[in-house]
Amino acid sequence: MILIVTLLVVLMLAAAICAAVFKDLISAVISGCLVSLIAAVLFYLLHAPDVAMAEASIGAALVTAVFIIAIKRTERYEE
Amino acid sequence: MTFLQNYIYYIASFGLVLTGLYIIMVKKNLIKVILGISILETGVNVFLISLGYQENGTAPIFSRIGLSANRMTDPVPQALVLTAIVIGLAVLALALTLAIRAYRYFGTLNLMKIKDQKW
Amino acid sequence: MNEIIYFNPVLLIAVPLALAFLSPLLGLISKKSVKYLPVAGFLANTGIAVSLIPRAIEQTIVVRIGGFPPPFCINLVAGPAGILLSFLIAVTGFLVALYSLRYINQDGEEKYHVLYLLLLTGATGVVLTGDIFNLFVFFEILCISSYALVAFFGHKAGIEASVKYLIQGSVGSSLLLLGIGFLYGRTGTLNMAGIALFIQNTSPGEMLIPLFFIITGLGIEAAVFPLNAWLPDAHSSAPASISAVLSGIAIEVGLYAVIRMLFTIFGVTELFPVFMVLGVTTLVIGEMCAFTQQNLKRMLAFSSIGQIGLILFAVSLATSQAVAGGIFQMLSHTAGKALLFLTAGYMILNTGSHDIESFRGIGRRMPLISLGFTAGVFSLVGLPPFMGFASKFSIIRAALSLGNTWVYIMTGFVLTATVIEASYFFRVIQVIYFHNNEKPGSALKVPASSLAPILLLMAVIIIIGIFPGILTDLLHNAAGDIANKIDYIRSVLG
Amino acid sequence: MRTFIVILLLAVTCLGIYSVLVHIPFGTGPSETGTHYLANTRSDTGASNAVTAVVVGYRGFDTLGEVTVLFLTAMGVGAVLATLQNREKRSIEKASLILTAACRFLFPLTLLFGAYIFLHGHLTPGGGFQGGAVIASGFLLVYLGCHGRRISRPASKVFESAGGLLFVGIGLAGLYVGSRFFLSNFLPAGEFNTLLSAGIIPVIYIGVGIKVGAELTGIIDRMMEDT
Repeated sequence: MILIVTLLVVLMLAAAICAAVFKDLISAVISGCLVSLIAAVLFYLLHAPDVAMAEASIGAALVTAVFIIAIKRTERYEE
Repeated sequence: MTFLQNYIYYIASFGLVLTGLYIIMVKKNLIKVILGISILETGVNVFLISLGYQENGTAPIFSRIGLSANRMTDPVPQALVLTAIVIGLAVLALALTLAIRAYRYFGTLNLMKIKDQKW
Repeated sequence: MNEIIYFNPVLLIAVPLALAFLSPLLGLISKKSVKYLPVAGFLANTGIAVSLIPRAIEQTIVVRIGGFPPPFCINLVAGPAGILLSFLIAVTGFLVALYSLRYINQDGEEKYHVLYLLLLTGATGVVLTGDIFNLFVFFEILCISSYALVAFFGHKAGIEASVKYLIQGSVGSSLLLLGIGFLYGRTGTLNMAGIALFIQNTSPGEMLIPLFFIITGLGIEAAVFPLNAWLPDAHSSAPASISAVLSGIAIEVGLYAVIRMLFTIFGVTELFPVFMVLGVTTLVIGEMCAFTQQNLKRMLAFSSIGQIGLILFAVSLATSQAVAGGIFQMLSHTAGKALLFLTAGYMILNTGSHDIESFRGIGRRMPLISLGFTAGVFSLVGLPPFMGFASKFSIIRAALSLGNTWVYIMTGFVLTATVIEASYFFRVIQVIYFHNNEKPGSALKVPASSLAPILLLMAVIIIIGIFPGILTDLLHNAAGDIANKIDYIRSVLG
Repeated sequence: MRTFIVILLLAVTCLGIYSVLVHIPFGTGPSETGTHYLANTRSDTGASNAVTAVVVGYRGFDTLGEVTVLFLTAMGVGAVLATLQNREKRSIEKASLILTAACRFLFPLTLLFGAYIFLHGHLTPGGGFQGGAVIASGFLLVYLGCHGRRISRPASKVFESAGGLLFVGIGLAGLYVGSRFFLSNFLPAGEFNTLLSAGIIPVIYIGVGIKVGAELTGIIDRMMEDT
């Protein structure tokens, strides 16, 4: 169990760092979405199903959608 | 192993908090900075949830008979995080709207160039 | 616990919220009518607050929301300080709402009025709540509505200011939430009295890091020195009526939250010298920056930073007299700065420029507005017989009565800053009255609904300046409420 | 140079955080407050989901504030975008028939699922926020898949108002009925673990669900306008 959690955490932090590094904002936002998704899984493992649901539907889905709408209306690549 | 068992969630949350702060302080692209705020908030949420965790416990829902209140995780941080997630979304939506407006005026998302006024 | 049901402090929050939620429906019927909601809401709030003042002085009113016993529910603590500030918010809110009835006229004005209503509801919530997470929620209401309102005019400067404000503000909120998480993990409760009780029984050094996070988070809104980079932009590019409440209410509510944390929750008397130095630094830097400004609204914004520094200085002296002086200074700053921003709004509307030089001879063209501006300046600088004199004087007297060399030096800085303040404000007065414009411009007609609040604020400043005694009792009760940690804990937890 | 200073700052933050965390052991279970809530949820509120009992019952005031935050943001997004002139025109490729049909088919199901989540908030994981978010994602689906379909603004305003007023109304009703506290639970608790239980909690969650759904949809609608 602890190994799975460790793996997830490593993946999550890697995704967060990717979000920081990527020059393509869409890729960065998708990495951010991955962070939220793994966070939702962690919430479930921490016995917080309510929060897991909220994080999955709000943090992963709607936040990403709002980001992508904004990127569509501005520009895609970081200078 | 016990170190991991004790600290893995804390490492996760503060890893996110530090990454978020790093993005906010170093990156110059407005949308990147907002993404940093989002990651920072996720980190804080993971920390709050890990506060009330109980080993071998259950979720705080009396869904069937025989679940004992003594073996449940703390519902309070969960309630707080529910609130915090929604507030985070609200701030993000407003921030991105402002980013759209700023892009319209300045033609760039670079925070160094969004600078008309000085101290 | 005798809760009289008809005028419960919770109504101060519930009534404006209900009105705000009603607004979309009302907007469907008639868009024009939405703008009367804030006026109605704050008029009701003023009434409720006035009726609560005598009871709050007698005994702190603790409202249990949901009816559960105190550490286990969210409770509002309406002590003298909380009620006094919510009264201040309601009155200022009413006057500024009246002013904006005609001042704001552009697309989407109904949104402006609802956002404005919620901004001050958030402020009321912050001063009344007794639960630290609830404080965070109301703080967010306050911050988010100010982000939106700063950008309301939709011009370039407003958007830029709002973006900066939002980034710093939301980092601050995250830090605040982190600090709240630390406190909850450590103390196992979110009730402010419960946390205070816990901290009383532990070593204060352990609580330094949560304190740091929470003060940083709140300090961004309170514009305490290194955290105030957003303020001049935001306050100068918002609509004048919003600048008035942001300067007059929002930052002071932030400061009130900081003070509550320092005194009631953490009780860190050892750290007060640090905050004294921070306060004086904020004051001196604010006034020096204001001195160099050519833009009137930016000058007023920097002067607000200076005033916040002065209040922080007064409060960190930590004697009951000094705290009372600090609260008095809050009141007089709110009245004075609101007056200045409201009058400046019409001066700017008339000349179409923010530049101080462009106000040449406006004293002839708009005598009443200029008179209001002058009264505000005299009060802020601290000339008798205006309100600012009484408040500044009580702070200086409290500082000197301590008899501490260090405090003497700091007081010297405060007086120097006041001189700087006077010099830049009088420069404006000079331009307004004594520099004549070659070709006289046209005078703008100021609608009565905007003129009335200006005259009322002027009257308040002068009346309280002449009779500061009418506030003495209330101020001392409020100071006692803030400074006395034990009473606070006892009144909440029984 | 800047990066170096930032990393130094972060390292200091890290140390500070570490010094706090050693005092907060992981996995020790609920705090004092949490234990009290868990032990009394059943008798106090009648909700079987303790998180719901805390969110709506014990800490209902926070939820009211939070709904206000969403309302505020929807207003703010509208206000910031209201003055946006010269909107850009872009040609958008029409979605394929399969996509449109699938969205039309999924949309009512998503709404139903959202409603299910907030109706059962007091029994199973989920509640007003999650349900509202699901409903909003249903609308998002339509916006993305079916080109040109938009919500009706007046209807969304009516829902916005109705949800919020339901919440505040119940709060104020609690002040004047029953035990005379704001947001007190004045409806009967009902039979534990059935749909009609927990007094005002499901009613408030219905209000919250409608409100959150309407606000989030409104935010998305305003942001996607003319794209």
